[in-house]
Amino acid sequence: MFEDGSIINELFIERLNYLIYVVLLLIGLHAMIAKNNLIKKLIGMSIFQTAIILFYVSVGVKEGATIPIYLPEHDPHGSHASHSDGNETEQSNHGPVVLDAELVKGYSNPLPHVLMLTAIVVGVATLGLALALCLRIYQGYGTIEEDEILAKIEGQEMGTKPSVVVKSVDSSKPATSQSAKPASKPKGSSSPSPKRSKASPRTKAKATSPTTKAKTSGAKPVSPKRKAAASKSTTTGSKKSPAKPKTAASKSTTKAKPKPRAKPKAKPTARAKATSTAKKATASKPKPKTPKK
Amino acid sequence: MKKLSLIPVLLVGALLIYAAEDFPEWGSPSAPASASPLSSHFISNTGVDTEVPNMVTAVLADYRGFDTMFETVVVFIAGMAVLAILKNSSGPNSKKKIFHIETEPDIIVTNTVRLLIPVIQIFAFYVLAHGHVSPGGGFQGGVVMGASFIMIALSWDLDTALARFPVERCTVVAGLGIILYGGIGLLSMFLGGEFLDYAELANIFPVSREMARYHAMLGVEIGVGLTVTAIMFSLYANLSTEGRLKGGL
Amino acid sequence: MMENAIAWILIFPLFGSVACAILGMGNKKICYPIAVLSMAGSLWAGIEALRQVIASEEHTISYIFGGWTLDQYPRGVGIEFYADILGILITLVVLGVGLIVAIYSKLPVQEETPGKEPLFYTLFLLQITGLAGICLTGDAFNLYVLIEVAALTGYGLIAMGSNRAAAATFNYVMLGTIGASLYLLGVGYIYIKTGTLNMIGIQQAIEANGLADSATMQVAFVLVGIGILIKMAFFPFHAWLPNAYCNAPTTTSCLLAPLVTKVMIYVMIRMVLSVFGVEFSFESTMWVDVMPWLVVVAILCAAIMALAQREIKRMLAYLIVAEVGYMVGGIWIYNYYGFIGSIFHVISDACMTLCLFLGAGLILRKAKTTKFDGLRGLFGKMPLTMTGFFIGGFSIIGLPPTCGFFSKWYLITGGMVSQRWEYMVVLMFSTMVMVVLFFRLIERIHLAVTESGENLGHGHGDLGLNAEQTRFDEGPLSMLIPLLVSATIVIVVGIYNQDVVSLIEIFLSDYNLPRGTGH
Amino acid sequence: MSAPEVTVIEDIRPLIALVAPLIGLIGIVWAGEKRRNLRETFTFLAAIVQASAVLSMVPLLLGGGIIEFHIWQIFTNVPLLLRVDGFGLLFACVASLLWIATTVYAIGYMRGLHEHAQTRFYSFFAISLSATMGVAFSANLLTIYFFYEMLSVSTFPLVTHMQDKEARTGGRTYLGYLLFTSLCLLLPALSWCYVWLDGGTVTMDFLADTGKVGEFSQTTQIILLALFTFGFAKAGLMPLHSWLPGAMVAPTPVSALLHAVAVVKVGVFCVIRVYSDIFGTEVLRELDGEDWLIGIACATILISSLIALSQDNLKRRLAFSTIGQLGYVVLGATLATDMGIGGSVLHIAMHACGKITLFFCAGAIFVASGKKYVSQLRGLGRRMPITMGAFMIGSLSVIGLPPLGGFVSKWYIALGALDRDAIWVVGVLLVSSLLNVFYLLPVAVTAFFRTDETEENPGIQEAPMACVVPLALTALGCFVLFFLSDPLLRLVKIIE
Repeated sequence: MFEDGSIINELFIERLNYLIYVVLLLIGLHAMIAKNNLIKKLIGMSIFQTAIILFYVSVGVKEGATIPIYLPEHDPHGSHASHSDGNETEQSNHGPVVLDAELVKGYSNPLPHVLMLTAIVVGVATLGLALALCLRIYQGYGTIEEDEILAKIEGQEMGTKPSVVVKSVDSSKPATSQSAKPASKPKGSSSPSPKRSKASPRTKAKATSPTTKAKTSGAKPVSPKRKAAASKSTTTGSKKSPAKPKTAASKSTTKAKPKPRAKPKAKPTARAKATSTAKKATASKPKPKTPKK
Repeated sequence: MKKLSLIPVLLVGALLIYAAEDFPEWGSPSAPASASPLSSHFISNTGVDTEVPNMVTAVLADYRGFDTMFETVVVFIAGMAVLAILKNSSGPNSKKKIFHIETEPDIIVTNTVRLLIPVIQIFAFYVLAHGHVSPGGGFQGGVVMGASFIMIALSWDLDTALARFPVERCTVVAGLGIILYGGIGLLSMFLGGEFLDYAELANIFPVSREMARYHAMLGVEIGVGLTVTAIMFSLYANLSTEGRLKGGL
Repeated sequence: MMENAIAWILIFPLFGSVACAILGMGNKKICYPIAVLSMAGSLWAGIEALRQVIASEEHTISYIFGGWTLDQYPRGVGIEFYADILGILITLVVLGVGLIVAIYSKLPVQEETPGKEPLFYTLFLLQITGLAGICLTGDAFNLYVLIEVAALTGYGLIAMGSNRAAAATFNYVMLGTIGASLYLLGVGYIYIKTGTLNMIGIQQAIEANGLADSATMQVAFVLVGIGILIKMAFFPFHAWLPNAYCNAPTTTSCLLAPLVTKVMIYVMIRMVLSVFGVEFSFESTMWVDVMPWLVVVAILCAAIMALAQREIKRMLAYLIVAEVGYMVGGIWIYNYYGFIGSIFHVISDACMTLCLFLGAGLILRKAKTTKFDGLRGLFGKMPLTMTGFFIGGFSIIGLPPTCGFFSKWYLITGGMVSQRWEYMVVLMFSTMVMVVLFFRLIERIHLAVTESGENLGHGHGDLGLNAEQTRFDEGPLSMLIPLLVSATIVIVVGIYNQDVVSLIEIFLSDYNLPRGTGH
Repeated sequence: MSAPEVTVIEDIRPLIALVAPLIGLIGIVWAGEKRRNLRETFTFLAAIVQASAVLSMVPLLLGGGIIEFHIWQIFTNVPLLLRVDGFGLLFACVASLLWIATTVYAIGYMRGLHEHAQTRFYSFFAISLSATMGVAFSANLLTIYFFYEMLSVSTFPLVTHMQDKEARTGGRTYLGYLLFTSLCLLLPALSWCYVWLDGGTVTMDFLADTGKVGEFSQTTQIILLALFTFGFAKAGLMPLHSWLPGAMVAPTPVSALLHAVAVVKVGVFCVIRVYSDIFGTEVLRELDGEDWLIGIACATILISSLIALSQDNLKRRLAFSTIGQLGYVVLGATLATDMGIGGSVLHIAMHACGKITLFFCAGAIFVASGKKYVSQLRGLGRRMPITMGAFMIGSLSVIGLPPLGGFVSKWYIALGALDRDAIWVVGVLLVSSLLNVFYLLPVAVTAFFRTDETEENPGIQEAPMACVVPLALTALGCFVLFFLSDPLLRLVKIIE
């Protein structure tokens, strides 16, 4: 079945790269579209770009050719030319020469490599920027699961004006921010407004304390793991880590209490859900039991 | 959602496979990409035009130097954008999230790194400077150099690294890198050529036009290296601390 | 120095941005003048370049970086800037909008992104650099790099807004990366067949090697097309645009909304005409039959979605999507007038979108909201602002003598010539939708009646509509003057459209497009 | 009626007539609400300048010349061109003269009712007058389209002047009808002509391109004819008429000038332009499918008259009567005979004069007594004799009895019908005149001859002088026009 000309032969034997890059590209594309976790989306993005790079590099392949760096006998400065035969030396004596077609066949095409150097750099830049966005989103919404983010945005949509307004308002003058917020309140239920105030960092500056406390303690549980991974001295690290939530909780009002209890047993996504529900709870009624269910 | 997303994905796949049939022979020297006057010119004339043995470097820094300048700009943009996104985004309560590490950094790690760092940095310079005759160049050297600073941050902590290379200085260095690159282009423009026409530098330096390109490429690569080094480190510093640049690793 | 005018167009903002980044750390105040000055310098260089292009005999300037001139080296060895009249016109639009927005940006940037002015202006200027470069470059891969420059700066500028903006930006990053990567892949397909990256070289190769019916080139055409369509927020791929533009800082939306999509339209025109060539794009592919219908769907959906909005910026965002449909349609109905229409619409739409978003920014600043219901009686408070805003609105509707009328006129004429009735009908429909949208706004601002219909003003609008009770409360001059200038531009471009169109006709005369007149 | 062999004079006076209101506008806005006298002086000055500029062109026209002024080039081969021929000048004279009267009237009316936002009122009034002049002096279709749209938009704030709920509904119907028709019917028709006549080189000029449409196939011509006729919805032809009653929420001066003179007359003006100068009478007569237009016009006349009978609100009744009268004008044009077109041209002037009188009276009654409904007018005749007398005269003129202006125009339209051997049209004219009698005369009759037993309106006397004088003048005008009809016809070159 591998006779010449059959598509199997075409794709699997002679042009394997062209098949592999397509597969990689599809994997990446599917991850970018379908995955729910932003980080997984980014991983998909990297695979996607890598596939394209593979394609370009495959274009650069040339049978019987070496890397596009002059062999010693073609070195423009002829430093190595003395070791080779005389014909070369006399060429190298009067400077570099234009290689003839035969010698050109000996080197592979430099252009694709250059292009891919550029593409790689662009990919790195995009990735770094996207990671920063993920951090920012996590700060704002306490999760990097797309559906949860959308849910929270929905929650803010009702009964609030776009957060751009909030920002421009209380960055311009706080006095008007006081006047502007109640204007938006009555439309929606009471619950969205504290969550809204979590939405934009600059509102947080002026917003009521319970929300900020809840948010910090919501992001808190990351801390001990990260520190354990960081410094080998886990004893002191783990000794201090429960201490910190206590201080935060003690400084905070009773509403911030549920979080330390919700923390230890929850996995990341579960924890995010717990915190979010807990915030709803704190907004509506200070009953600490809700996050458990 | 997942099911739906398969449809466009598979469509794209079918499209690409369909095209893959029509591609020229695998790796044949007569394929348009390899046989085009462009690539043959790069291969045959690089030595004559620029006297640089490494064609990739020549194409990167000279033939397509304009691309590479914007490539550097892209790196610069990434650094600036990350700063813009993360700068004081975590609000006033951010101090609550800084973890003070009481214990000393591990002695074995730090001492090993003490030994390694100089070697790494020397190697970075080598990669940068030797890019003309061997694989390497500004980006690679810059990344290695940036990695050395990241290594400091990993083995001690970020504050130690930032004490040696503050983020403000990162911005300055990155900007200087671009200014160096563009400045060489500008200078060669003032000397009567087009933008980035390094050959014109022969008017003020005692070298042939080809060697002028040769040396200008080195300068350009240095500019790239500066930018990449600074941005790599500032990216790490910002991302690892959510832009607070305090505490953490 | 003047022979390098094209290079100066990019050099000014590039160095200006670096200067902002470095000097701005010392003194934040210095960024604003740097930005304005470098934009002014760049605009001056652009005008100079336009003069040169018109003066040159074949109306194009080919500027090759690195001195790899065509007389000694094969084409495509160096990177070529290929400035024909179209490219230089769009460049001027980019630079002009950039200058106006730069002047406008003084207060919004200070208020909305305090402490980040240096970063903002750095990204701002680099955005202009990227967009202007896109309009000028003659190298397919360099185009990709510049697209990414523009895209990354755009991400940064948008994400400086609220958390909401960050979330929106993430989608933008995803879609934008897919688009750019597909374009890159398409360029790779072109390269594998033609062996060159230079646009003119590609077209020569297509004609010389008869690649019109090669599967690879067809797929390359599709990939490049999809990539560009995603970038220009054509209807099925528009998802990133509304959220991004609504939650971005004011200045950002003022800069991106007029430019990004339009520049991508330009890229499509460039690809269709200069890279693949008219024969390839329209004769040897079936897209000329398919695209108009996609355009019809796109315009319909965008217009209907715009109707559903209750908030100015979001409504404008969907209007942009609809306008993109106009321009793509103008290209794909494939005739002379259609191309004139879409090219002129690129220019005029940039002007009027700028006008509208500047106005929206001022409204937002005064009324503290862009929800429709918050706007009652604003006309009495800020008549100049509202006048400017409505001039932009009339232009979107297409009322003479604003420039919107003329571009729409040419588009309709194009649809008439190639007898694309469905395109004309949908143009009419969306025109009516825009009438509804904007006069709904005018009612809000002019009448004393709430949405529910109860009568606040008792027929004698005590809503600041009486001069007796009016306390004029216009925005600051640094924001008001740019708005009025852009409104004037909208009208002036309309009045002197003949001069612009004659330039476009010079450009189109190189391509044999069907004129299809007669009976 | 556009004779090719005429001496063309380059003259700026049309532009002056066009720009005078805009300059006045600056003064108006600058004077503002604080200095109302100054403001109204500016309005008055603008009206005077405009009228004098227009009138000063009459001798040139009677001398057989045509005035042109080139503003700027819109498209290749399509200039924005002002040209004054007899027809346009006649319309311009009517509009500008009546503007003066209206200005005086408006001062009395607005002040009498202490209306709000008078500055806005006068400003947009000026703009719409400038647009009207533009339409009157346009030399080709695109120019006319520009000013047509300008008029639609600039009258919106006037229609919704009251800013309340019914103002909103009225404004919505107003703009909805006008912009929909102009953007969705007119624009395609224009671009159709632009593209398919001589490959885009046609200028759509009223002089040069008359009859070029004949190149099209019959069906195409029919379609174009329909697009144009209904595209100019300001003409209020029957299916697209209901914006006009809706627009009656506007203050009376607006209804008077705009919806009895400027706006609606601009509509029929455009229709006549298209019929006589784009199609040309010959082409139109050969157009076999063109009779149904006559039918529609007649239907409009009769149906609107019937509706008017049932209206009790005085202004609405007048509005429907206006629709009917516009029907006459369109009818005269569709007859496509010189007599008919001449008649409709005359009818523009005659009906304008008569109808504005009626509106003035209605407004005066409202100012003096606050009464809006016909049934409330009992016995008002004794208390406000001048007003009601003027109303009587105006009604008779609209009905079309000699020696009043309305008679002449109807007479010529009837002659045009006879030229077409369309006897039934004459019948329609007679019936409709009868209907006019039924819905107009009762108003005056109730006012004079019905004493209100319940003495419900004590102490009502004449409206303020500023209201009464203009309506007396316009009533006088109805007589004068009857005797001026010959020079008018000579002006529009129906009879040499």
